Amino acid sequence: MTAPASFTDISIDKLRKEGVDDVRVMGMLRKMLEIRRFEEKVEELYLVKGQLMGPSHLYIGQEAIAVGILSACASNDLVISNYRGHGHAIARDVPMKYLMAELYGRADGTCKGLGGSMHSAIHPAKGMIFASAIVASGVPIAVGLALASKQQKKDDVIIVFFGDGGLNTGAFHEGANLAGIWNLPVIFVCENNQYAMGTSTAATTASANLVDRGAVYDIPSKKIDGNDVGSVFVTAKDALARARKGNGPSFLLCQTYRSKGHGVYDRSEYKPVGEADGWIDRDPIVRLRKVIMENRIATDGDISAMEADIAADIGKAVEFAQKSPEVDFRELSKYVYV
Amino acid sequence: MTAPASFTDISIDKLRKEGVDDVRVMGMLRKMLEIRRFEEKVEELYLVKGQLMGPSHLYIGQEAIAVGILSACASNDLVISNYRGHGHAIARDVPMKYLMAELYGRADGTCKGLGGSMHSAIHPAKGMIFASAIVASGVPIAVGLALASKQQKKDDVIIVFFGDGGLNTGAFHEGANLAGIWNLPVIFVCENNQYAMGTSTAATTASANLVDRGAVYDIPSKKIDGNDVGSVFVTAKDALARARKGNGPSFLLCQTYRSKGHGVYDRSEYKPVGEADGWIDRDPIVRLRKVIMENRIATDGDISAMEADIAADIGKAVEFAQKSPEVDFRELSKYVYV
Amino acid sequence: MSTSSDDGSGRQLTYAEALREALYAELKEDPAVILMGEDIGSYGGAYRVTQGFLEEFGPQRVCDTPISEIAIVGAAIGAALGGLRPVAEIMYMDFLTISVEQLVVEAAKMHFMSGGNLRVPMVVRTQYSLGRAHGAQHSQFFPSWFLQAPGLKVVLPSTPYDAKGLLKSAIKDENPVLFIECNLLYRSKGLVPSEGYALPLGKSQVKRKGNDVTIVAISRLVTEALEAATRLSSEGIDVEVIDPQTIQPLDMVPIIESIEKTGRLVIASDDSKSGGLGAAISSKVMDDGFDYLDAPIINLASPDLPIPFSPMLEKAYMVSQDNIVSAARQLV
Amino acid sequence: MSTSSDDGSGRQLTYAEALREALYAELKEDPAVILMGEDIGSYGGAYRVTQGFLEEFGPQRVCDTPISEIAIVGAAIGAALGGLRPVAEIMYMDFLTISVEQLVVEAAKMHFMSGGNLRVPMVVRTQYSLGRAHGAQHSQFFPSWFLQAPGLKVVLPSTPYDAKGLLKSAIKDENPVLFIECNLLYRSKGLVPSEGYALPLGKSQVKRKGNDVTIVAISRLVTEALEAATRLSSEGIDVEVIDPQTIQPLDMVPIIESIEKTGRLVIASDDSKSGGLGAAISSKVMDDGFDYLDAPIINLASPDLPIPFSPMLEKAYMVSQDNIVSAARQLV
Ligand SMILES: Cc1ncc(C[n+]2csc(CCOP(=O)(O)OP(=O)(O)O)c2C)c(N)n1
Ligand SMILES: Cc1ncc(C[n+]2csc(CCOP(=O)(O)OP(=O)(O)O)c2C)c(N)n1
Ligand SMILES: [Mg+2]
Ligand SMILES: [Mg+2]
Repeated sequence: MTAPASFTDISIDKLRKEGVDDVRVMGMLRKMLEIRRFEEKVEELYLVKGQLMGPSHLYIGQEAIAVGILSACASNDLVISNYRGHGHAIARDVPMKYLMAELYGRADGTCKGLGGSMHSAIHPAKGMIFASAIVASGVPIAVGLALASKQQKKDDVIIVFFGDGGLNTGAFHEGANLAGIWNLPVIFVCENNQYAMGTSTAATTASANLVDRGAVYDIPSKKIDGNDVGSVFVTAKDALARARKGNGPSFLLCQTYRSKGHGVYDRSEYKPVGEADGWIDRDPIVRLRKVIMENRIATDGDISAMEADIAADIGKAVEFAQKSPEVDFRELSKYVYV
Repeated sequence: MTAPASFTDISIDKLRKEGVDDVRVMGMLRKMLEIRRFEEKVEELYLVKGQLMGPSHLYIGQEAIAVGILSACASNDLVISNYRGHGHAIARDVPMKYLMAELYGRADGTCKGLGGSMHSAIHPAKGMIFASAIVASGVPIAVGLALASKQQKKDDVIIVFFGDGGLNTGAFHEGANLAGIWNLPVIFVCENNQYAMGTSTAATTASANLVDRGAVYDIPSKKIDGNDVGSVFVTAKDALARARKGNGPSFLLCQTYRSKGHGVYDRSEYKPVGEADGWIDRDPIVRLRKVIMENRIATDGDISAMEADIAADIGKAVEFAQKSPEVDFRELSKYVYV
Repeated sequence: MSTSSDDGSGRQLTYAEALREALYAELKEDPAVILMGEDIGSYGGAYRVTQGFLEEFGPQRVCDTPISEIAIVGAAIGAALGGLRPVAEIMYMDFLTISVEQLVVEAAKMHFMSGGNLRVPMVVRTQYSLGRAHGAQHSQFFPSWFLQAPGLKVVLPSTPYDAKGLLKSAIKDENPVLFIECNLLYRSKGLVPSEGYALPLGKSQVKRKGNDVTIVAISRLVTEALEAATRLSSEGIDVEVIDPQTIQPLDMVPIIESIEKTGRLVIASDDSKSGGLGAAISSKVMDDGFDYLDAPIINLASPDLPIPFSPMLEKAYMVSQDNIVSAARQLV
Repeated sequence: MSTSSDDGSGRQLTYAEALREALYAELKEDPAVILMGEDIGSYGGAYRVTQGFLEEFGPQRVCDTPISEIAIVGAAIGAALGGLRPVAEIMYMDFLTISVEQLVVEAAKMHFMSGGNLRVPMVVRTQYSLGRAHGAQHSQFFPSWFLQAPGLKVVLPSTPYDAKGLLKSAIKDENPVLFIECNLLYRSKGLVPSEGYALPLGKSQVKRKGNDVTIVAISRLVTEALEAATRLSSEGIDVEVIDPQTIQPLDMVPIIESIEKTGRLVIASDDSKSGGLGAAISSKVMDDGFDYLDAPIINLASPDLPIPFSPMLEKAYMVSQDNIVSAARQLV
């Protein structure tokens, strides 16, 4: 599978039609940059500084999906994330210091250091309900959340993020079918970053057309350019509106590219030479920044100031994390049962 | 879901075009009658005589599927059956006495009485490789068999039978996807008898069109009248030829009706009144018999003689089973490991 | 609240009816309670425990599901996270092997691995069918698996009275609870008060007092142990029978106290002997009660074989009342 | 054939390399052997055990699969029934919970429930990652589950030498074999002869002779036990270390013989204490060696908690060499 035809631009017009003003566009850029810089820092803390341990999966290259979808959500909407969840959490305003503390395994982490990177996106206070480290196991859980929303006549729509590899799991199939028959308010966001670990999607997923993997359950399904925050945002708005009206689930196949390795230690030796280059100018941040400049929404200087601000925030997050204590081992038994 | 439009006839012409002569047509009738009478006897042995115990799932009403598919197979083709397997086994020439002995739990049973009705269709000598009591668990197993056939450059095609309810399992999804990407010689035979236990297919299966459940994996998929042995046979022939040529899997959605309860004790109280009546003249045996008479392939007398013969065979099978010993409990540990 | 005495009315219900009564009461009392599972609606439940519920509570509360064991447990987790109190039914314990990732890797660990942020108040009801000629794939009983899943509570009611009281508590509990019923017990009868009562989870119950031998019995075998005790008392052997009821968390106190008195222990459970509940309990006695033991613990369990279909062989396979009687005799 | 002596060459391999060598030899020797699993091909295996195999043996023998754990094990069963000798890889033992129905309810019972008609010569390789900060869902170790699945063999190699010899035997075995590796051992080194050799399944191995205390250790903890023994010997405590290697079928003979001599037993395993391997083995000692025991068995295992991510907490969670030393001291 190759990159979407020839996007180098993003759908700023669509955003404006949706009433997204320049301030909000800059807000999206900020979130995307926060994610990018956070992940770069994480990579450094693993590979250069050797301060972090255990598996960690970066969101670099996929920022437009989390930011596009979650900017379109209402604050009561609920999110099921996964092991590649830092980006989802930041997009949802989970303070970076809590995320970083979790990566350090500290008591101030989102999971008090008991979860780690793969579960760091759990933060119910911001509607980040759960993040599993098991591929697609969040799908049926999201469907159950949607059942609860519908049954209690709440207005919440549930967003569940999973990868292209997740499409081949029994959990996805059973969950999507249930959402289909029960017509539940859940949006399946498949982040197709072209790889499941070292295996390309095409080699493992038998469908002429991947959107059929949603459509087969009678779920309205759409393939979108996941590196275009505008497209993602407006498509999500639509799906959210449908769900809120009681018209059931949607399946959004978001085409993107995992610029880095699968996990922080993976050097992607299996990627065909040159493949990544084809995605450089499709990078979601590069594209958004370009449009912002072209439309004179901000100057280079504005963005540099933003970058400096973000860098400072991340620096503080790291400091916060490093200073945070660990939970006492003898306290652990308190967390087994409520 | 309702019965196929208005079939009261079966595709005898198609059969003839395939070179199926009258003797073979009568052979199909015989198999279908053997299944029907065998199952009626089983029902009697449970409900009237009280000689049999444990779950048992009758094949009454679905005979044209097993007979149509398996008559089209070569003798080296391999079958994965399930807990509703008596019909598959009989269609594949497993002697009824061994099946009956299995139902009685005796040493001469297909599984020496260790399996019971739900596994009675296991009889490798006739290519009946396995029968699981777990819905759709046979699907990935069949796919593995097909992998072995392809890998060893054998000519065997694998047939796997499962119900409409099986479509909603993770096992089906993962297995079908694998067959799709690996282009394996396996035929997925979905026996859509309108019910999974007491639940109607439509209530649990989110697909506008059930054949999409095969098509989504890029598997050529066809919906057929499963009560028309002619249609089933010719469609199977096609699928077998494709598989043998290396052109991969097929998915056959066979529409039929479970005339009896889910298991032998189930009185189907959940079925809408009158529903079953709509299927009476679509009964696969009624239809085949009618065509045979109309085409003067056999007389009433011929068929009565055949019935008498079958009744005698079944009588002997019961006698055989009743006389068969049990495996000694102390021998059981021999069967745990090879 | 938790004594198992006659309520005066002497009302007898079957185990299945007692379960139904608990579910019914919870559905009535708490709108957050919903049921989900295969054929629990119009079919009335494979063993009629939910008969009539669909008509009374409607499909929003009594949800017939597809044959999707992963999704049944997964959706129950999600529903619990979303504020409901789902009771999911897995028709046979054997099928729980399909959903065990959701139950063990997700539900059981959620509270812990979220640092206490999440709670998952849900019940998974299931049953084991040993003794009904259901064969190797529809008779399995493997409760000890779930001892390896801290975070999950595991309940095994042995009487109609307990079934009702424990199911009510399980539904009200804030943790995921696996509630394992026994098919052979569904038609057994016992006293069940009509009023609501809850029995605490995590308390072993002394079902019979005695001084010579302690028998810890699980599920179906509690009744067999009690009947064995009656037989043994006529021989002058005074048996104490303990039913743990909840095997996780497991209340060892009454068991250790009993062994301190009797010095002799028989454990009787329907799972396979190697790595089963008997082994688990025996090893806890090793930790806390070794010095009280006057003889080796006898661990009665199913043999390490898949379950044979043949009704005769299955009978030979199962732990019997006679086995319990012999074991107790052997110890004194 | 089965002695673990130096072959003279003194060739050292890592545990991962030893496994790779066994797989490589079997692929070369028997065209029926195929591998299947996630990322075993172009990625080379999550832990590099199958590196280079795709290039050498091609995609017909080294099959990269989708993320479909049910189908991986299911297809391995079918391939075995069809005449191949599949070696399926489940990347983390945690994910085995997804395929456990296929492994336990199908593969393990097939020979039995078909009355001996079927045989399923297949291996499922997996590994547990405790000790690598992988968190609650990527570190689990629950081998005792499979004791409840008679029909399945279960192997747990503790050294590079054993890894090679046992994997060869597992692949040649006519039964389904679950082969559980240990992530923390992949880089550990040991003597591995370059020629082929097979170690028998179902034989416990005395790794060190001693007279005072018996330690039965599993997987990673065998090395810890041996090092503990060295430390203890300087205190005059003479420890015997036994590695069961295969926990099903479990060869209790050397263990009972050892206890007869020492009267004291420590069991060390990484699974959770309740219902774990320690409990299972302890209960078998209760059956056959109770009278030899001079003190209660000490069962060292992980606590009954989900596994915490924090590397410091995880370290505190794990059984250590010090724990083994203290336990042995406590017994004498
Ligand atoms: C059920 C399961 N199988 C395997 C893994 C190991 N694993 C973790 S992520 C991953 C690849 C997932 O790919 P995809 O779904 O495309 O998501 P991505 O990582 O690309 O975001 C694999 C195989 C797992 N965590 N869970
Ligand atoms: C995984 C699993 N879930 C539930 C069951 C219980 N059960 C046995 S058959 C059946 C209905 C199956 O329906 P379908 O697939 O349509 O096949 P049919 O029985 O109609 O032939 C159910 C729910 C089972 N055996 N396996
Ligand atoms: Mg991906
Ligand atoms: Mg059906």
